Amino acid sequence: MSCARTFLQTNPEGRAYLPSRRTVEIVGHELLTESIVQLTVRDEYIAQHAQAAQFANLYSSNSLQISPRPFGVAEVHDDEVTFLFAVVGRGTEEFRDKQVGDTIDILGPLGKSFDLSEPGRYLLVGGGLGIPPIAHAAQKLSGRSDVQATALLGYRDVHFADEMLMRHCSDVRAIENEQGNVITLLDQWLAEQDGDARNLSDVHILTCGPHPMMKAVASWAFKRDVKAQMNLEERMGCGYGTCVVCITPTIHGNQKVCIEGPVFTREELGWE
Amino acid sequence: MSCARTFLQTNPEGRAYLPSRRTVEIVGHELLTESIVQLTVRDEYIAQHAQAAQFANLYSSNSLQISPRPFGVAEVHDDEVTFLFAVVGRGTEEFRDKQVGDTIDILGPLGKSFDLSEPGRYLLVGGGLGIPPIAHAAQKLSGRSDVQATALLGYRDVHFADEMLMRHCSDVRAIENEQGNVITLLDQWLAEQDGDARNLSDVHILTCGPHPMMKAVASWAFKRDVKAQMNLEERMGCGYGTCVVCITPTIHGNQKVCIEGPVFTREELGWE
Amino acid sequence: MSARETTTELQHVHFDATEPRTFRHGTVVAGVPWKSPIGTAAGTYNLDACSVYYNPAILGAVSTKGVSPVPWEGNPAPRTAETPAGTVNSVGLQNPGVDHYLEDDLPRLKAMGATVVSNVAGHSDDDFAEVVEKLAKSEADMLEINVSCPNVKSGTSVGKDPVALCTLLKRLRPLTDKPLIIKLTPNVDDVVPIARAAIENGADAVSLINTFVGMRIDTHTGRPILANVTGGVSGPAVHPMAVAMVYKIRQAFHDFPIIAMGGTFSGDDALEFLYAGANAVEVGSAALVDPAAPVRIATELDELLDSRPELADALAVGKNWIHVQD
Amino acid sequence: MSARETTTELQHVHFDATEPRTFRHGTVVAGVPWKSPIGTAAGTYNLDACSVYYNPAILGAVSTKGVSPVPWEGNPAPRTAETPAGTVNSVGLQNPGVDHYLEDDLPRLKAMGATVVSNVAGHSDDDFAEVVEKLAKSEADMLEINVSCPNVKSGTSVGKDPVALCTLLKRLRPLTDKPLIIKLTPNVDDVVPIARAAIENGADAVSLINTFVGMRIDTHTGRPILANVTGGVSGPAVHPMAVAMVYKIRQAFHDFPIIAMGGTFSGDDALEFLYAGANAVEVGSAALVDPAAPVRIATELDELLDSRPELADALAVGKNWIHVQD
Ligand SMILES: Cc1cc2nc3c(=O)[nH]c(=O)nc-3n(C[C@H](O)[C@H](O)[C@H](O)COP(=O)(O)OP(=O)(O)OC[C@H]3O[C@@H](n4cnc5c(N)ncnc54)[C@H](O)[C@@H]3O)c2cc1C
Ligand SMILES: Cc1cc2nc3c(=O)[nH]c(=O)nc-3n(C[C@H](O)[C@H](O)[C@H](O)COP(=O)(O)OP(=O)(O)OC[C@H]3O[C@@H](n4cnc5c(N)ncnc54)[C@H](O)[C@@H]3O)c2cc1C
Ligand SMILES: Cc1cc2nc3c(=O)[nH]c(=O)nc-3n(C[C@H](O)[C@H](O)[C@H](O)COP(=O)(O)O)c2cc1C
Ligand SMILES: Cc1cc2nc3c(=O)[nH]c(=O)nc-3n(C[C@H](O)[C@H](O)[C@H](O)COP(=O)(O)O)c2cc1C
Ligand code: FES
Ligand code: FES
Repeated sequence: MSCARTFLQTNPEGRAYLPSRRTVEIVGHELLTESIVQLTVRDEYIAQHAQAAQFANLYSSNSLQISPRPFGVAEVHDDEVTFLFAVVGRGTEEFRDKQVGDTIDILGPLGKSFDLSEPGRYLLVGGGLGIPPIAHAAQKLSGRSDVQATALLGYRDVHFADEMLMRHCSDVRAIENEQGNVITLLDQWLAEQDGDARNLSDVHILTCGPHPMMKAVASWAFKRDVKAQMNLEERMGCGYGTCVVCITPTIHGNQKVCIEGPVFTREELGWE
Repeated sequence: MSCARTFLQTNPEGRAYLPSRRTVEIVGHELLTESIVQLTVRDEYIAQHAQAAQFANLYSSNSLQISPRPFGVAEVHDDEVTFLFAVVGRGTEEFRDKQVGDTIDILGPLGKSFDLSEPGRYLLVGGGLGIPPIAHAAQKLSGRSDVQATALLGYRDVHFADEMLMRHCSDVRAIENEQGNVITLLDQWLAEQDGDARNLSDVHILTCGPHPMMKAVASWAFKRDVKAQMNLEERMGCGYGTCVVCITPTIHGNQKVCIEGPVFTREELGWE
Repeated sequence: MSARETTTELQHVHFDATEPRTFRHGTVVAGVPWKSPIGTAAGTYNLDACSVYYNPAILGAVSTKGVSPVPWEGNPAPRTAETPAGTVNSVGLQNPGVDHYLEDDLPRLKAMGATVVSNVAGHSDDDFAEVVEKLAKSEADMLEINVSCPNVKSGTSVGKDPVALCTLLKRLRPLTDKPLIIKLTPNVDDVVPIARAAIENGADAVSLINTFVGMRIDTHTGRPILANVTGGVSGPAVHPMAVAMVYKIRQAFHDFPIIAMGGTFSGDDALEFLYAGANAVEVGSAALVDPAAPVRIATELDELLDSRPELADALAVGKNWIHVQD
Repeated sequence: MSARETTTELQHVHFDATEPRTFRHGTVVAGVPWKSPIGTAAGTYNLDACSVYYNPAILGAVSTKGVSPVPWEGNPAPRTAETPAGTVNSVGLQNPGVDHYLEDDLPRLKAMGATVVSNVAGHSDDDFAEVVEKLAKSEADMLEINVSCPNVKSGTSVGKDPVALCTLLKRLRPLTDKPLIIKLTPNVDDVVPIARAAIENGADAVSLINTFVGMRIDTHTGRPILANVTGGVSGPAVHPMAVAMVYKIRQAFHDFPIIAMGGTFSGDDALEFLYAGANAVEVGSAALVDPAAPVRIATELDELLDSRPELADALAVGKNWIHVQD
């Protein structure tokens, strides 16, 4: 499918047509740990259009397994798109066993991105396999003179993404379970701030990680009246907004994580 | 699975255990025509044990397609087993697209073989994709001084198996649709016989091919009181005798093609 | 997995659904012309999500998500789990209500030129009547009454009981002149008496199948995956059951319009439904895993019908295939 | 297809079923000890065909092909067609009759040490009674009454009607002291009332599911593939429906023995049934595509139960898992 042509056409309401599911080539494949894989595919369309925290569906080549596997875009270079994922089930096992030169089916980019429009201090708070979209946010923020980005990363053990983050962000702090969690890092960061910096009104927390972690981050932010955007995870039926499977309760009622999210503000979720 | 060990063990009734479904390597893969494939796998067990007209189940690697695909063994060399098949559906399409070095799942050898125990003149009458077991019969008969084998082959068009047959049989006659069919060849053969040779009591017809062809061969044999063994084809659920799916009517009632056949005598089938 | 296998199984690859196209072979369902025998199945077509992948006007019809008198929130998440060659979902008919539908989705779809089947959800006869009354005055082309959802309380009680279905139809029929489709559940002793109740009480067509009740348990935790415990199974896994039900109804009623759905992932799957006796086929789960699937399937079927002129001609005038049993 | 994928999906590869083995975890079904929670499902275990692949005595039980008072010829061929992640069969209970079974299969299986569930087929209550009467005096460990075969005339009429089932059980119960299992069909409005009829009228266990009615049409010819037109769908495709039915019966009856089947292709699939509330699991279609599958699955399950002592301990004494719904 020619992405260029597709992108030029519009639907009857004037919205640009998007490329549908397609087969792409795997150009990078690396085991970062025993169970964490870094996978890079060539997809010009996603590379050009993906915003921070947008994700893509990958699909199993096994026709028994039809459901989409959603993964956050972690990094983009030229026409190459990198994902980081944990091997947790059948789909990710299959993807782990792929090789450079194999193909994989993909759909995306999907979902709403982090809002990076405002200037100020960005705290990029990622936990475990929530780190990929955080890395992408760091890449998007890097080089901007109106922002200052600090990455606060929580790992179970192996620091699999420090290197990737450091490519885009000069201030990367990481912690592993034994020593504490991202709240420890947030507290440390806060303690370092003095003078005007203690006014947190220009601070934006972007966070992604396990549900309890994000809840804790939301609560930390709420207490200090800090703006926070949460990148949620939910089981998906389609990933592009058509099936109403992936909902999360919000102050506006149930909303679709795949298209009305995955990014929601703390206020939208009503998390305090 | 170690075939050797398996073969040494016996079940509580003293019957030898057989190796179950296993994965084997493809060591030969060739397109004989646009839609006919010659596939060779390494399987010591089948190579050692397969009798003429026995078959093996091949299985799709796609878990959507669980049913066995039965194919007659066409030729055996050392530990290599060769099949010839037409591309007619999803399974055979997949097998066509395999390559040397790929693997495939297999079960066998299965079924009853042609009875080659008697001396005499054997007419190996094969039509289309019924030729593979005929080729195997030729291979089994070759070198025996008490038999004389003549292959009578009917093709739609391309003579894809003449070469294979000629390796095992000095008298190979083939015909294609435009010129006639195997009955034409049988009549020609009969016309050539003179003197004692006109007494057909030592003649054994072994036949495999499309149903109407075998019916015609049976009728030809019946009229001349010639012994005939027919190798039938039927859709299979298991291929090893457990599901009673693959039946054919016989004078003993419905019998299983996979284990009570695929070879039946003309008399057993009651074909006249 | 090699690229080779992809070509057999995943034909959507490199398929450009956004190219403008018209199909050579259409159908007529209860008097309504469809530009192709292929439509989308209720609950799997969302206007905003799908119309950026292809123009809905090119398809036979678009069946929209079931709408109820007031907005419904549906069941809690997780609402989906994967099953062999399918999925099980427990959405529970979350929808923004009929008023929103009449103001937003329906006029937009009609403005695009789509043929619209408005799917109707309800907990009671009153609910169904209220929605049908409102849709009666709308631009909707056909109304589809969902008496077969396994994911809401009393969702299938009417769809399993010929007497209750008769009562409901007696109530709905006078409310509208639009074709009324009854959507049938496969979770029944026998689908024919239910179809008969629909046919004899004023329905203009039946559609089937809705989903089979199913569930998955996470063997790591020993607990059901769906928050709602059970859900509805759809996808290729259910196709042979759907074909059998369509066939049985067709054998019992030679002339009544049938819209078939259940596991249609290719033009060939759709063709199987047409030979079973369906007048049209809707695509559900396939669209969830490839937005462009309905267009791809319609394109494949269009080509297959070229070499089946008898079937294509019958469909074109609103007839269907009947197997005369030997 | 690479060898890699094979390791995920086709675990039977390089599995040697002929090695002598015993399982650590067994179960008890209606008082009968099973050496493993895994057995074979009726119609998919033929003694001559299967006993050359493994020793049936190592399994929990062997359910044998349904036997009728006299030999049956079944339906004409073709009797099988492939479906997505399954097959549809129309064997129609071909079998050599109960007398042959009592003289040949049963004594041989018992001599090998197998625990035998004798599956009983019939066109009428008289048929069932005649076979049960004969089996009552045999060495069979349990009797399984197949009131759920979609492939014979009146095959499921009793299995869909609680009143008819009650009548049948009243007739059969006095004929034998052996545990009576009623095999249930999934082709019903609701499986619970049928299970209740079995439970309240003297059955000792229920087994489910038998096959779903389904069919395939050859799109080249436009004709049904099966000579019998429709058949019964089994295999992975039906697993989620089977799990839901087992779960529903278990929620309704906390203590009654359930034998589950339907699409069990791995130890994990079996475990899902046990968590749904089954006391034992039988393997059908998986054995058709790999003779050693029941042994492989039993081996996998044995290992999985090691890390689930609570479940394993319950099974060992004839108890089952019950989810307490939140
Ligand atoms: C928006 C979004 C972004 C994500 N980004 C990443 C990422 O960057 N890296 C990463 O490692 N993981 C990420 N996940 C989680 C990832 O999608 C799952 O780990 C993955 O789908 C598991 O697939 P499986 O086949 O191995 O597991 P299985 O359990 O075999 O999958 C069965 C089904 O359940 C779904 N499923 C299972 N676990 C999850 C889960 N946690 N979330 C959503 N669906 C699930 C699968 O997609 C599949 O449809 C993301 C999830 C979402 C929703
Ligand atoms: C004992 C025996 C020996 C055979 N030997 C050969 C041989 O040497 N060479 C050869 O080309 N063909 C042979 N056949 C036929 C071969 O099995 C089928 O062509 C093949 O299974 C088709 O598979 P498919 O997936 O491409 O077709 P599909 O139509 O996609 O298959 C769907 C299902 O139907 C079954 N099926 C379809 N056609 C047939 C058929 N004609 N016979 C039995 N099952 C069928 C398939 O096995 C599969 O289970 C033999 C059949 C039998 C019974
Ligand atoms: C996520 C999802 C939501 C659905 N919502 C509805 C609905 O609102 N109304 C309805 O009648 N059917 C609904 N269905 C059923 C489908 O329309 C269709 O009948 C069923 O999925 C079988 O078709 P398939 O196998 O092609 O998906 C839904 C199905 C799915 C998968
Ligand atoms: C070929 C075949 C024959 C069967 N014969 C019988 C039978 O004789 N009696 C019976 O109760 N069930 C019979 N069944 C049903 C199975 O025992 C089982 O209930 C069903 O196939 C579901 O399990 P599975 O998906 O593991 O195959 C048969 C199934 C198949 C596939
Ligand atoms: S996954 Fe389908 S709407 Fe979000
Ligand atoms: S195919 Fe199963 S008995 Fe022959």
